Amino acid sequence: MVSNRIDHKWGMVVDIDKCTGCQACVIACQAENNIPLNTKDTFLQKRVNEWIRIERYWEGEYPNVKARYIPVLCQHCDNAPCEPVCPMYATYHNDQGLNVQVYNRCVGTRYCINNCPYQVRFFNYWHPGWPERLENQLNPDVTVRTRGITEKCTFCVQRLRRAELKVERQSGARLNDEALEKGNYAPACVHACPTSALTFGDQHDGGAKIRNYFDDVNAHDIHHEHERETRGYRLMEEVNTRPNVIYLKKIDQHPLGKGDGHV
Amino acid sequence: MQEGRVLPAEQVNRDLLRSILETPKWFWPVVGILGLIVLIAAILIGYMINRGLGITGLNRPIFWGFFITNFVFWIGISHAGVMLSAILRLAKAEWRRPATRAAEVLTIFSLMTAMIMPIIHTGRPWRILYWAFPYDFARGIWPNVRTPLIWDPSAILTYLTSSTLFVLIALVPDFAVLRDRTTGISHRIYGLLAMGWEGNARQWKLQIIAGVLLSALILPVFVSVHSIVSWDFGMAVAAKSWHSTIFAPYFVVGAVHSGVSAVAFVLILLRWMYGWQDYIRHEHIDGLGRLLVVVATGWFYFFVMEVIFGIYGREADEIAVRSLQFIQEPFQAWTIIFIVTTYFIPVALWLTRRARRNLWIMSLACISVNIGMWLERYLIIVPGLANRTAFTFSWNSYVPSVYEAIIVGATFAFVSMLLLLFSRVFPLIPLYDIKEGDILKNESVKIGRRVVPAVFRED
Amino acid sequence: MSSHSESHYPHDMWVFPDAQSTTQDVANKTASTPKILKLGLVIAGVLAVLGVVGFVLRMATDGFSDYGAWGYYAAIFSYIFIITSSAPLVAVAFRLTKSHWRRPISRISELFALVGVVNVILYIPLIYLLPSINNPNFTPGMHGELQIRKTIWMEVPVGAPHWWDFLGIISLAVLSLVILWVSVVPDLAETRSTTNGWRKKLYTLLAGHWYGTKKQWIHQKISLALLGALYFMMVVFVHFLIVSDFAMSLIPGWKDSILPPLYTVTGFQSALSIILIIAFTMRKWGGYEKYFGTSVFWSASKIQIGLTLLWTYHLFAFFITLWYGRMELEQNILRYLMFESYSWIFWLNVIFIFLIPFWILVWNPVRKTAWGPALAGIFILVGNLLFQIRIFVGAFNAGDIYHLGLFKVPPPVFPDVWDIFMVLGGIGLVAFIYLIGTRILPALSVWEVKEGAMYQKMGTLYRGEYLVLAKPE
Amino acid sequence: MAKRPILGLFKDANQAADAGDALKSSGVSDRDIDFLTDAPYPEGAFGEREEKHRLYLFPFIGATLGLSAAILLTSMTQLAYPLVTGGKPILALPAMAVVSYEGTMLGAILFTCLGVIFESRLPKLKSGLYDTRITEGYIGVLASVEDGDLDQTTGILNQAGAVDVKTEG
Repeated sequence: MVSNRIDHKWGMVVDIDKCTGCQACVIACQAENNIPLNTKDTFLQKRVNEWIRIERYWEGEYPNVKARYIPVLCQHCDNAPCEPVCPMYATYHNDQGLNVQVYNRCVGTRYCINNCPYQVRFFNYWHPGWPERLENQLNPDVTVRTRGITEKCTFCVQRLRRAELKVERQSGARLNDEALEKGNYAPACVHACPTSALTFGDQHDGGAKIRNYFDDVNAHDIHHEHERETRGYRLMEEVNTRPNVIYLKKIDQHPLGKGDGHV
Repeated sequence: MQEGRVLPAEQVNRDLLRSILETPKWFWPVVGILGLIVLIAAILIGYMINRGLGITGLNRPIFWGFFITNFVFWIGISHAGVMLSAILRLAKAEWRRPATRAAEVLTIFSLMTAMIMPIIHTGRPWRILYWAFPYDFARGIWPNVRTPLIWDPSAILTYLTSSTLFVLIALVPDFAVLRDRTTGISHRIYGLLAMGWEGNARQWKLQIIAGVLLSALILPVFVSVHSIVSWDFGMAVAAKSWHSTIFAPYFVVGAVHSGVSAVAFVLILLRWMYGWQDYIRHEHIDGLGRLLVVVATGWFYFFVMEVIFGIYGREADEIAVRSLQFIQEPFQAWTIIFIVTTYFIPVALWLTRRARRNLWIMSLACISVNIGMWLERYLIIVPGLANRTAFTFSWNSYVPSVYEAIIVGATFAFVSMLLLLFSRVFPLIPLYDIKEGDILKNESVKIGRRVVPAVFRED
Repeated sequence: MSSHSESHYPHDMWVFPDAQSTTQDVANKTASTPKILKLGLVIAGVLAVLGVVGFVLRMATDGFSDYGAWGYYAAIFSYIFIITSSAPLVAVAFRLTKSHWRRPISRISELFALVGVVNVILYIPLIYLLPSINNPNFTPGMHGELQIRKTIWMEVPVGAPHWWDFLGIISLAVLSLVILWVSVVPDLAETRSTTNGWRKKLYTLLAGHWYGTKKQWIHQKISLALLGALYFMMVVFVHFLIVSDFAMSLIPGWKDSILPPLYTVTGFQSALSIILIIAFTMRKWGGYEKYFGTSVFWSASKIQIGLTLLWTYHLFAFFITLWYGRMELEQNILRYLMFESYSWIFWLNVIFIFLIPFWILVWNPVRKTAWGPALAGIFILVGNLLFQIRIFVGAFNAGDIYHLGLFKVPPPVFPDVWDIFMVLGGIGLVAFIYLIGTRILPALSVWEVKEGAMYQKMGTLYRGEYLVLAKPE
Repeated sequence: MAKRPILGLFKDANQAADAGDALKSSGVSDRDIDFLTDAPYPEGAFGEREEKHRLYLFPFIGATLGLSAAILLTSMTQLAYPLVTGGKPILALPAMAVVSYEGTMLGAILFTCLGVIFESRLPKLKSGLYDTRITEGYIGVLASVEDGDLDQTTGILNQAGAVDVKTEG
């Protein structure tokens, strides 16, 4: 099985310029991955569980304020600080560049969560439950995580696996952007994004849309001060975690100057 | 520093075995109360395992709270034992004699208590076997050697095993004494434990060598244990102010500080409970006090280093943690209490001979040190996690739930109960060590009119 | 000694010098200059001259503008400073713990106070070398450049770090001299009448007031204790200043809170080593064998092995933390100081300062000899020199110090002939001054040895004969 | 002729030492005399024989075994389960160093304890001639002599001031 497997290195590009903060990706993710409902209680207990979340920042002083949105999901770092500290190998780096979480092994030391600079790992404090009428909407391809373990964004690995089976095993074609698009194989958030601010692809695929962003960012390390051709950058590059998620700077048509601004 | 008179062996036996051969009135009631507290805590733990960690006050981003703080604290206490008995044995300090075993036993029990903490604080404690022990069942899973959470069990179990053996080896001659003083079933048990010890020259020689050799071997272990515990935090890059190179020695010295104070307190308690005035004398507590002044100052040096180099980097988020610790509510108040109770109050007291020889003041000072050291761990762990990172998503603070508070409180009852029960079956003061001291003591050096007490030294 | 004890211990384990003869004997030894010592003086003097030559030529070729060329100078300064400033601690510390074995060697360690002046002299050029904290050519909006480089002087008080460190070093020198004086007075007072010539004048000048009254003794004891405690803290603090200003803050982005303790431990280690080496020489060739029992070396080597382990422990704590964090600058610092640029020096450093001494001292029979600890000491001193070179030469050549971090690994810098001259010269200068010092002041603390003789004797218990130790309160 | 044990109890250490000397001079060999005490008297306090032991070997053996075991365990587990974590090498030596260190120390200590028990000839299965008063500060002089010499030895012990002389427990 593994023998004739085409090797991928999955990656995502997030264009902040296109993000409107509509939270469609969050909802899609919740639905796709059987994430327990974030009820009022969980918010009050400060134990919200959002594999992808919209960070919102206010720029300027009221009334001259602008909202800024950044979708944050697991960055699938190549140097992931969360991986080596797990005593159980419950999280490790697989050969497709994914930072995978093996629920079965996790005992819930929460060390990985403490050690994640991006705050994208989540702990199940309670046993997950859904109202009776929602039981049937659970996604059969995704485990329902029990309490006491850590979980996080998987780049919807279940879709990728299905894609590999359908495309690569059956028709033998390489799993490229079109295939992902056509078969609805990309992560749920990517498909849900109305402004298509999220782009998903294979870094090893020469024709992938995301390819040149990655090439650019990989070529230009933060510390060596030459300009980058694209708007691409990584979150917290100084920590040197080398994420597989790239962000594109916002281009502000109307910078927030003194006095003016949209109220 | 050899005061006190030389006692005949019968009296030493009588006094020091009193805790075993006869039961004081208060004994069972006290043990009962402590046991009740422990039972309540056990029930709560069961409830927590049943319902899940949701019942604690933990949240995002404070995923480690009271339990881990308590874990580090008890590990710290456990460092008293070997610190005292090993270093003082190696230094051949005469005043160590009554202190050693109590210290070692405190080590063992506080280690056991400490080990409970990380286990119950995991999400799925019933799977803990997967974590600590290297084994390969069908699924080919091995523990990940790269994590401090594997270094921890290896170090702690090593430490527990070695200090237990340390105590047992030293207990053999005293078992023989008990064997000769008891009858019936207990006679048989003690006889079994004494392994037919008869106290001939060879046995004694090896007993003495074993004491020194094992001390020398356990010291490096004891240093490594708390260093590794500190690396649970030091290895984490995400939580600013944890990733500091000085953590290992800083934690170790802190542990010795709190541990030695704890031992001093326990000794005072024993003296009071069993009337061991002739054995735990003021000079011993005094010696501990002097030692503590040095340890405390060393600890303060490391503390200052840690803070200075925290600011040294001038990285925004590390500065933020420091301001969280030292300036912002609620932590800054705790920080002030912590610094004062850990260093300034006790050291100021220990500097005067009169205070060192006043048992009340000494016990107060020691308690204050341990309050401070508990706070220290809390103030390292929680602000480090509560630090407001770039992501507003996880800007939270932490308030422990009542369950956590009770369980943490009960650990103290647990340790005291274990100590009491131990003192019921084993002598808490090594008889032969006291007797040896008395033998070596009967010589003095006369200088002019002054007679200076002296000891024979084999080296 | 009893029949069995002899088989256990060398016959010269404990010596009980005769209090009467000691004073005169030591006075004679101080006055006379044996041939071997003359030889030593000559060699040391020649080396010192070489050092001056090296210094002058280095100044001529590079001047003070570029501090990079002076790495080896900084290294040798730190080497001398750390040893000479830590050496008096051996006397101080074990006087506080009331250890009897320290008595013969305490003066050896105190005499290093005389060398303190060398530190002061050697430091002066560094004042001009150490680049200022404020970035001189800083222009706002410059990428990755700091206006104020990282340093422990956060708010940058006036004259920091240059003059404050200078102050620290001067105060150390003065304080140690005071300790030496307080401790040496009784010995001088005893011989001030019997000697003649300039010694008589000097001794009378220094110890004229001393008549050994009870009061004076009590005062001396108390002041020694207080000064000692003060000196201890001062030393640790000044070590912290020196190593952080001349090493850490010169490597951009290097934040390492364990370096000061590591530096201090290295100091203690080498101080003990050099004292044991000197004690060995005095015992072997100086005719002091009836004052040094091998018990001195035995007890000292126990401390030594502890310090050796401590050094390695600190080093590992530093290494593992940086290795675990994947930040680029951390990895680069490891590569620079340990595994790439200075890898050879690093490994030799570890071998000399840890592996060899440890495996020498781990054997109890070797610890009971005089040569064992001394030999280990020699290795430790070499290892310490390598340590200083690795850290300070590395720091002085780490590139743009106003940069955010060390993002490329600089190459190592090897010494040229002037550097070697300066290194040897520094050592020679120290040796020269120290040897002169042993001519002026007694190299054995007579009053302490006499006091010790009162409290130690051999005593019989039943059939065996053992050492009897008395510890006065 | 078989040797028989004989135990003399003394109140005073000096008398016990005298008894030892007397026995020696009466031709009882050094190996057959032993002094039972309730506390470690300094070596040679009774002029007893020199005890040889090899305890110092044990820690070294234990350390070597522990070290090799730990290295095997750590390296093998990592190689047997080669998962990349955090871009660290599969065979992470610094991490192994920590665990191996603990293993070394554990081995050394375990073997030392075994060594102590072994070298002090414990556990002593068949208890020899003994008296409980020994743990009350009395000093027992235990000698094993020819059957015929029992009475003579008893005499020597009594002469030296024995409180009590036992020939069978």
